[in-house]
Amino acid sequence: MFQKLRSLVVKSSAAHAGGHGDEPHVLPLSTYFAVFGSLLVLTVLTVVVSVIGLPQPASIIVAMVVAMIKASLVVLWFMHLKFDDRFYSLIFVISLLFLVLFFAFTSFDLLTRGQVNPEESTFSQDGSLLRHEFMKK
Amino acid sequence: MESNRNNAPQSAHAATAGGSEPNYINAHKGIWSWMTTVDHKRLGLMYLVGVLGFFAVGGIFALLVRTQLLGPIFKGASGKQEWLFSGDTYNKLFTLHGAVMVFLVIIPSIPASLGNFFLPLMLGAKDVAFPKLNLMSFYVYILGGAFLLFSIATGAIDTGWTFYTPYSTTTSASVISAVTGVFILGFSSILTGVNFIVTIHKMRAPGLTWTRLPLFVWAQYATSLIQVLATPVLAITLMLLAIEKTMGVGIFDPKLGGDPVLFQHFFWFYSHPAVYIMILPAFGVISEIITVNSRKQIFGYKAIAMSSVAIAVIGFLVWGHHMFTSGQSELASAVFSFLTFAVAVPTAIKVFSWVATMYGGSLRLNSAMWYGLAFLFLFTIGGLTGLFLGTLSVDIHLHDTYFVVAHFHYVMMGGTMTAFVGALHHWWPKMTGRMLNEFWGKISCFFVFTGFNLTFFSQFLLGTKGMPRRYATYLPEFQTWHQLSTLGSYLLGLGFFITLCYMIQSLISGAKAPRNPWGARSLEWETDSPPIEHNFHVQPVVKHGPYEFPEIDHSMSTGGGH
Amino acid sequence: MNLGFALGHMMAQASNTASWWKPIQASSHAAAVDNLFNFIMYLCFFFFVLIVGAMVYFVVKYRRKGNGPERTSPIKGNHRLEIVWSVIPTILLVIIFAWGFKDWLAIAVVPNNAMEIRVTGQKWNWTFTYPKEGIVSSDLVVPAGQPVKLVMTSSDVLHSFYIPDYRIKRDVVPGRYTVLWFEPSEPAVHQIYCTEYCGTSHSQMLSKVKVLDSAKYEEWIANGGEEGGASAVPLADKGQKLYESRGCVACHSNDGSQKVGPTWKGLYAAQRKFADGTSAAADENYLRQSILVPGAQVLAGYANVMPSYQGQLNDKQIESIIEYIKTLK
Amino acid sequence: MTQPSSSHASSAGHHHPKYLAHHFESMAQQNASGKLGMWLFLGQEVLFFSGLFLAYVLARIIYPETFLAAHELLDWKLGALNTIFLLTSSLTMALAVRGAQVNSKPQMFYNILATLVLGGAFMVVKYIEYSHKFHDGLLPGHFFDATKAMHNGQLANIPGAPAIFFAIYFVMTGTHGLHVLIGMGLMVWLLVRIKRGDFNSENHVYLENVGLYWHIVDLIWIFLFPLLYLVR
Repeated sequence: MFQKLRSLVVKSSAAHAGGHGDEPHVLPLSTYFAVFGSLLVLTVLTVVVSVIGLPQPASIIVAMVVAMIKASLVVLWFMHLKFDDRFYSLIFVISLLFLVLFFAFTSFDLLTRGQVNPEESTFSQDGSLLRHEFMKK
Repeated sequence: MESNRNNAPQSAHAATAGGSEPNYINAHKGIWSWMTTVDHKRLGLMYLVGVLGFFAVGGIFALLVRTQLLGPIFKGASGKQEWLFSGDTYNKLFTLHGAVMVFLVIIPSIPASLGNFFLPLMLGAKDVAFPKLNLMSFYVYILGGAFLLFSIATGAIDTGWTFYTPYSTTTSASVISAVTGVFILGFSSILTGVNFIVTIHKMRAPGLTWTRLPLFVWAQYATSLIQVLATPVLAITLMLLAIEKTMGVGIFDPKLGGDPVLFQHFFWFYSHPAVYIMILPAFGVISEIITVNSRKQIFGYKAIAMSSVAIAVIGFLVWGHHMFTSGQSELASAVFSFLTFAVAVPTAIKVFSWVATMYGGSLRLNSAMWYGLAFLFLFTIGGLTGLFLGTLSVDIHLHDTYFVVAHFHYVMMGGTMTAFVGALHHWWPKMTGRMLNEFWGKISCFFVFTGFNLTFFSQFLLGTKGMPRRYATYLPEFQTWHQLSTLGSYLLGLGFFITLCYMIQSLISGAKAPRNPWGARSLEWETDSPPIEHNFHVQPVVKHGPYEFPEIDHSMSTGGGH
Repeated sequence: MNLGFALGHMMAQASNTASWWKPIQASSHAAAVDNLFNFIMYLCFFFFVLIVGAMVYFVVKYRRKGNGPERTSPIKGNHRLEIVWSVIPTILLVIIFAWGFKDWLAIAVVPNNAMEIRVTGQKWNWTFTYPKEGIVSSDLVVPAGQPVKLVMTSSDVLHSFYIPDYRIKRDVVPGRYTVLWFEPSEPAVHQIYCTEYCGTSHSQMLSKVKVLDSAKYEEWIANGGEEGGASAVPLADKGQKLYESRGCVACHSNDGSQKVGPTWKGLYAAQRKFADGTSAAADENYLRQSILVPGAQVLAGYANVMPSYQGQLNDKQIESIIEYIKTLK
Repeated sequence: MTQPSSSHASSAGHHHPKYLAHHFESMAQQNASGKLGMWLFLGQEVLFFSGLFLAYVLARIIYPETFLAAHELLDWKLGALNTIFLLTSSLTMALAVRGAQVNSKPQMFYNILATLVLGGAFMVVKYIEYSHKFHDGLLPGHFFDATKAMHNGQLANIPGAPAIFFAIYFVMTGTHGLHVLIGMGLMVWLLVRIKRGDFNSENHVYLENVGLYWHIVDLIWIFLFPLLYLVR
């Protein structure tokens, strides 16, 4: 891990000490418009999919996959991450990783409650909320 | 450049070089020059004053809390037997002690004061990467502190520093200003973290490679990573809490359909990594103090450096160990317990490496080293008692008792604050240009060490006996240990008071400090004491590791491995 | 207070006496938890002595003596040693984890033959409801040798239910249930604490587990939650006990002093002015309604903050509280 | 910054560019520092919003039926319009940075102006949406007014906890809107500095950083739009 991190860091530093860093990487205009076009198409796609109304788990998965593709387009081209210092990508990926862990562990708790003692579950056997019992009080 | 001082003899008797060039303190005059300074050294000093001021405030709260606990009862049911404070007052006192100490003292203590002062110096840079941002984060810190003090003035908070819902959403309105204060303080922390990471990446002197960085810098780097990536979650959590309180949103309030255990996830996702924000800089300090005063190479540089980063990363995955009894799912608890033990390994590696560093050394037992040794003793206890609390079954008994209180004070106070005071002794000559009184330094260290153990070891016993925390009153069977603990806290307070006295004495009449009193090798010792405004007369160039002492004969045969 | 002295007394009586730093072992869980506790403790002793011992030894042996030229060792590290001190702790930590996990499962999984008692935490008292028997009690009364399952919830903020003698603890969360179980070994009295901070009287949110032998327990049930011979106790005395144990005391004084709620001194038959402008005499019906539906008639000058005691006090208990109020002239 | 000391020695007599701060050695170092700082800040932004997104996820796990019903009260057409505004503004922002790279002052100026206008358009649409919600009583927490919503011909009875849905809607879009407003403020500042001729191909890290910030704001909306408006 040390070697890997170090090589990444050294590479990033070297890139900037060398001549490459201060010369901006100018993309052709056509690239920007192509990315923009794709973003619009994907927006239309996500709306269409929603209006058609896919079944429950599929619809959210499609919506999220489309959103992730859109986000990647913005990050890689509009934000130049594809062409910039690799260390920026590392920062961005680490922040996303921690976000995923935050989501995963917390929802894991919520979803696995009551497996030892059913009374502790957030949901009752028929899927309705145990919570409603309390809310009526 | 070849005339740099790398090979010059490190003489403790060298006269202060630099001659007529003014130092950072007297380069500009007047209060306005301090208020608008972007000099990292002045900002570090201002943070130091702020942190020490708030430390005194938090310490007074702590002594009041301990004084209350001399006796078991305040106003009993009969209303006759009285003690110092009512339950409400006591609850406010321990809350303020916790909130002030955590958010205003320990988190900014080493990074914001000593980090700001020494990080650029250690890197051979003229300043941090973003000096104006640095000034801004100082004012953000002051503003956050002001909000917290404002909440004290308007009735104070009684939620505990953890702000657990639904108690915090139903109690007094001062919670909102306190939460706003902590929210603002978070941004001070984030901005400092961003500044440090960029400074470490981009501002290193020629030749200062990653493996030549002092370990204090590595520790700061790991700390800054957590500050940047965890603190925003605290901000959003407190924002949701404030909105919940003002508008009755209901995400955390079961009466409105929310789940209070979720608040704990949000809170600890920040606050567990935050304990590493608190302890990692102390690790860095100890690496410096022990190595410099052992007069030899540190044992396992890479292992220590990498374990800081490992702790920072794994530290993000263990927050659920604060919630074993909270109603969290059993599976989640099991996973969190396992990961908690994983974080113990890099910590153990550090402790072993520090002890091994002393092997075959030539130990200089100055007061900084005394504090360093005190740290090793106290942190070892603090770390080992963490094993009880990470263990699922044993934690059920110990959770939310005085055992937990003792454990985190051993780590946070015996660890971080001891290292912080040790660091002050180590770097005081550089910061102020004056030496501290070594004799009184050791006296104060003795009082702090004895008082600390008396205060908090008693609390381990209270905890195993079943004394719950945050109790304004208690059953008489606990009284002996509580009284011992209170006695210890007074000794502890006395120790710090002595420190304050000889620090003031040093500022007034302390001996002039040479450039490098400890014969250390990192770059901050290559400039004047106190440093000149732009840090170095000539840009330093680094050709050696941080712990290579050229005047030392490294030929002692110890039979150990190479 | 006298609670504590009683506890100390009980502890002295128990066969398994409390040590100066540990509570007695009074449940099936206690011994297992203590065994692992001791294992970790001995391990900690070992490592503490190793680390601090080495530190002290090095300080003595390698401290700088005299002013001659300094000689130190050139050691920078030792991979074999570093691997050893990474791997051995890792193995030990995995053992501790696995052991703790095993014991903890035993604490988490409730046996099928456990009797169920419902627990409600409320600022600042505990209520124990026996659903089958229809008994509501402020003490947890259980038969010895019988597994007991507690299904707990809170009616306001977080609380935590803790019995040190049993080594069990679980947060009591509003809006959901949490579960805890134990098997008391023999007749005794044990202390219950609230360990999740809950405000003003958090430290007085205490109660007791009374473990009875099965005959006495049956008698207790048969008496509707009163201990044997209780009928001889005057109602007003019983009311005073409830006043102290069920949290009334937190908000209502009995000596005329000002608290969150109105004092009970001279309350009975007094003329009351309400927030809505009406007024009435504080008779039995009024007092009963104030306990069960506190918001119905709020006294002028006071906030509507009292929780309802519907389902937490039975008729007999309400009657005794009213009798107690009558005595406060 | 690990260049050998020789390069440093040669830079001693080097000219000091106008916008180079005293503590940096070169524009390359200064620009790279600025950008690294910004990326760290963006990492911070990601985790800042993660709390809100997680609140959404958890509430949706607990109340799936509420989310399915309540989102019908949001107008997806307005959401889609706003998506297009923000995507276009992202394009103009990227083109402004490109303008700086090729040293074209008009390209910088007009693209930033366009971005500012599109951001303004986004806020106007947001204002229209918010005022409808206020009028219909679809407000967070205590302010949620079910009867008012019924009278306005909205869904009569949303199951579960509709107040939580609208709380999350307002907190998420509100926090996002606040970021848009901050971005617009930054763009006014950029316009002034572009007019003054401060930015060129060598010195435009401020422009680039505001751009990065703006794209992150866009990125967050890319997720907010399907999650809030298109739930199925």
